[in-house]
Amino acid sequence: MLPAEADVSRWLAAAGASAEVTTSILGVMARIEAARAADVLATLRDGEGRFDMLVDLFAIDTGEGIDLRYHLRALERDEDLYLAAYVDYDGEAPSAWRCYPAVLYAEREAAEMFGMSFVGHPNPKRLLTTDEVQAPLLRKSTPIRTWEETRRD
Amino acid sequence: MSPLLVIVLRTLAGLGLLLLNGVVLIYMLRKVLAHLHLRIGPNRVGPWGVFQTSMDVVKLLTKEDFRPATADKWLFRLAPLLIFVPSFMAYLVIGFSPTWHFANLDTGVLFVFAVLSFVPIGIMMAGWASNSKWSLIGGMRAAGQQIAYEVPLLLSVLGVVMLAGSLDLKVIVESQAGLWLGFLPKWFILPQFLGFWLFAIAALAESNQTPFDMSEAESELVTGFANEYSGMRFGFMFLAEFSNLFVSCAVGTTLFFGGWLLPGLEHNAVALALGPIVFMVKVYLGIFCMMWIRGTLPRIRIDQMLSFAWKALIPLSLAWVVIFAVILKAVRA
Amino acid sequence: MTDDRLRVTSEGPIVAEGRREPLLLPRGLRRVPRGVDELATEHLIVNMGPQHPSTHGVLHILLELDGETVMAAEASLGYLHRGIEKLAESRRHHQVGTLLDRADYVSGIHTELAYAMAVERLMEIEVPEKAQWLRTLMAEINRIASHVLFVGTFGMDTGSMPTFLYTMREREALVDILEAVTGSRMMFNYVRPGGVTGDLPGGIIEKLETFLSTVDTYLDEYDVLLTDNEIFGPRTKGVGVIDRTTAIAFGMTGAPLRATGMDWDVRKVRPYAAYAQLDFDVPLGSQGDCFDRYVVKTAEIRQSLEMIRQLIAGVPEGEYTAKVPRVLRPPAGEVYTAVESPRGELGIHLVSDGSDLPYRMRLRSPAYYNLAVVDEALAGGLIADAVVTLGSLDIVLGEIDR
Amino acid sequence: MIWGLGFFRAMGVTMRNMFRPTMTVQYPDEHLVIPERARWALAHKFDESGAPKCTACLICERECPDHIIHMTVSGDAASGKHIDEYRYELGACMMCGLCVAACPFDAIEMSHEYELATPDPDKLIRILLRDVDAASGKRAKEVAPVAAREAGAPGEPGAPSADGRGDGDA
Repeated sequence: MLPAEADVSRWLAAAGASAEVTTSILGVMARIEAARAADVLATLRDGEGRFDMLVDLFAIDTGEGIDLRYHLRALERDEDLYLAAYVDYDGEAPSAWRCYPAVLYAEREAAEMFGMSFVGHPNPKRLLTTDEVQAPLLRKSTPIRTWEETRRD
Repeated sequence: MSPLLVIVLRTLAGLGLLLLNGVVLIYMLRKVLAHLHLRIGPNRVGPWGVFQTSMDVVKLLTKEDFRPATADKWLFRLAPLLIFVPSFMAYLVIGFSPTWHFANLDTGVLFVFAVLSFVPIGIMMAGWASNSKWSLIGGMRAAGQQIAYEVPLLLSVLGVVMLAGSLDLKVIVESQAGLWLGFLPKWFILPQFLGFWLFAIAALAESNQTPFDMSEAESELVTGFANEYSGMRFGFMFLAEFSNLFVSCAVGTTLFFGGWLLPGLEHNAVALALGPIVFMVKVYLGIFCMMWIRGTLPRIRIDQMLSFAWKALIPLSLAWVVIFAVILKAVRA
Repeated sequence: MTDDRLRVTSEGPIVAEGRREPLLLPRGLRRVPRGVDELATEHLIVNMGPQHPSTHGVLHILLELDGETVMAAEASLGYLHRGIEKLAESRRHHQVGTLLDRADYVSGIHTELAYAMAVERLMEIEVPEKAQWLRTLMAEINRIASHVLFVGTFGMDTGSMPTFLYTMREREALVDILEAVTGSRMMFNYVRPGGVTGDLPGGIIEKLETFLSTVDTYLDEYDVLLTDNEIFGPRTKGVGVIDRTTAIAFGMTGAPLRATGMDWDVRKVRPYAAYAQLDFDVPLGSQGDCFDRYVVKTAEIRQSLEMIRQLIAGVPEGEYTAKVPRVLRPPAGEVYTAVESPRGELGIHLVSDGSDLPYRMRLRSPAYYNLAVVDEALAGGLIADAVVTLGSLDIVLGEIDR
Repeated sequence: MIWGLGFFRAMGVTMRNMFRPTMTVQYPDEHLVIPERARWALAHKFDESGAPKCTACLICERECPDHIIHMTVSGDAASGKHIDEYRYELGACMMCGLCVAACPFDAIEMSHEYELATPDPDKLIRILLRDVDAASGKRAKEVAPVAAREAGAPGEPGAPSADGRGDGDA
């Protein structure tokens, strides 16, 4: 079910990306720099790894910056691989729609919800919110009426 | 009484019959569809919901008759009339019994179909005038559909006209009296079996019924050409649709099922009295079948329907007319 | 997939050869250059939705029409966006279930189950066998209720009214059973980390048996009404074809992927709850058109009925929930658990920082990725095809907009 | 099968359904039977003497995800609490039942009252208890002492999982 770490680092080396591969309860995750994300994904898909399906792309706000998660899957071998890429706030990452069209919506949503942008995305409009919404919603800095605030309002 | 008064009274009676028919048919449709679909249908307004449709008519009368600002003023008002009046004129030719008819033209069949061909013009006008994209698409579809199905409709009737030898509805019905081989009624459906099926399919398409209800396909165009209409203008169009239904079934019974004739009794006082009732029962059975089809079948796509008409129905009806003429000649000789 | 079939928008035509310039908002009507011989025809830009009878929810699709044929389509979403992922970050782990019912409101049990499994994997909670049995039974009942709703609305999209009303009869029976067990017809709040909130009350097995005895005849009737119908066939066969490479490229899962012949069902590939002990097969299609998606879903209903019969046969004993601390505080870490919801693979990617509130919860929603292909699938067909293709993808907007 | 037969078989199905009983429940005249576990509006439980079983411990107020229960309580645990007002925003309640699961004294329940539609919005805010003495603190359900929370975490949300059984061994 899990790809061997050695294979993963070999495939990533083939893509010329320096990556530290870790295995956790989630599975095998490789941390790469965001700038190289598009080419790494291309080689992982077309290369020997044959991760032909991108299950999900989303972002996590880690307090200092935005952590992208690419969840790839090789359908024949039923193996999952996670790529993590760090982008700072209002930063940008290369769009990967050429090799995984599935990211078309996911990138627009991640850009809109976390205040970043994807270079080369063909249709970089907002996906879920309208223009009146200025603050990037899913950032930890954007407040929500937390449980504590409502305890005694 | 002066002939002018007679004419006026007959037209008013025709209008009254049309409105009554419309009310009864709408109620019947809602009840039939309901019970076909395990539902109950209107049952609150009056006993078994009988006054539901008349209350609907009152509602339509009192509702605001709204016209969108960007709509084409005159065409918007003219369209419902151009849809309603032809189906009302077609009423006047139908013969309910040997003596009961509003006007008996010796070219009855031709008159009905000529008048009914105004309806697609009205629908296209409604679609265009309401200046909304969906209505325009609905109007265009209706035009394409009704023109495509006008031809097989007329061709399928030719067979009957050949058998009866005249276009007059009264003569057609009378020539269906009597029995073949002792028990078979001389209705034209027996010799004209294929002609009847062609007529049925074409009539379904003419009156915009499922599976041909392309112009007001609920799941695509909401109500198609009648999108922007409200109040009594919409009421006229709705009523016209149902009177078209009645007219096509009435013409179908006169041509194929021997109008007001019962196989058993001919030409005596009872037949004259029972005539209209027998006729109405036959027509309402035909209408029930159309509603039954409406509650069952899915909808054909517009291009499939047009290719079905031009590639299948018209060649078939042409061939049938020719073959039947040859057979008739041989039999008659 | 890097052939130029999929060069999208601003750098060139969207997809198929027939496509000209892409559809970008806002845009005026484009005129075809008035060549000497060419008629000056304009493309009609039409809004299908968000208030439209066949968009299955608040979905707004911009269609660029040339006459009746759809040249370009673009979905604009967000009408049902409630910020479920943001809300989840201020809720305790056992309260997140109430949010997730409202994401995919037609199959709430699957979403709750995915989240509960995520927390259980993080905290290594061992769920008792009776709880797994209950979860599987409720998930399959919920799946049939959702598939039956699909059959009804898909029939309605092609114009056949009766199927919709007959399927309501099935759905009503199933939803009553769900209400009796969980307490609510659609917003179940039934599956919690550690197990479920209640055992089967009395009489449920009998109710299920009466339902199972009559449902097969009704399913055969739907086949007569739709599958073998001479009008339904041409309306759906060869319409909205999505081949395997496109489906995989767009991350589609569930019936649209299995309709292309790809054997991928999370219940088989990564069994969870009690699916390992059940034997059922995964129906597959071949062309990946609307008809195959419909046939795959109706076959799945029959498989689910088979599973329920096997489940009812052997009712295990035991507790319906594990001993779970009142305040769940999973250790820091990340986990992804996937469930086969009626629309496809529904996954919860849970990031926990050790506190009792989830740090980040990502709902991988199948309909979100099944819908992304709409720009490709609708191009080239007629409006009637667009409606049927959209219906065949069986999307639920609550899950797409979150 | 020959081409045209599908139509007639389909019409046969709809005709068969014409003779089957209708499934409509005519609502104002007939009522659906509500299953025992159905959750609708919130309601208090009263003991034999008519006093509410609620001990004003505010756990349900903290447990509700949408914060729609607001209680104003006077007096303190020693001299017996007095509930001035138990305000319940019915309009905002999603009937999830988390408060009932969390209540350690089994004082509230999700009633079967489902005809809640009212034209005027004021009826959507219900005062379930007004000016009543809270019950004394004896526990209807044996619940382990709430695990002490580290500093900085808000209050102590007593949220037993299913039906209050939980022994706090986080």
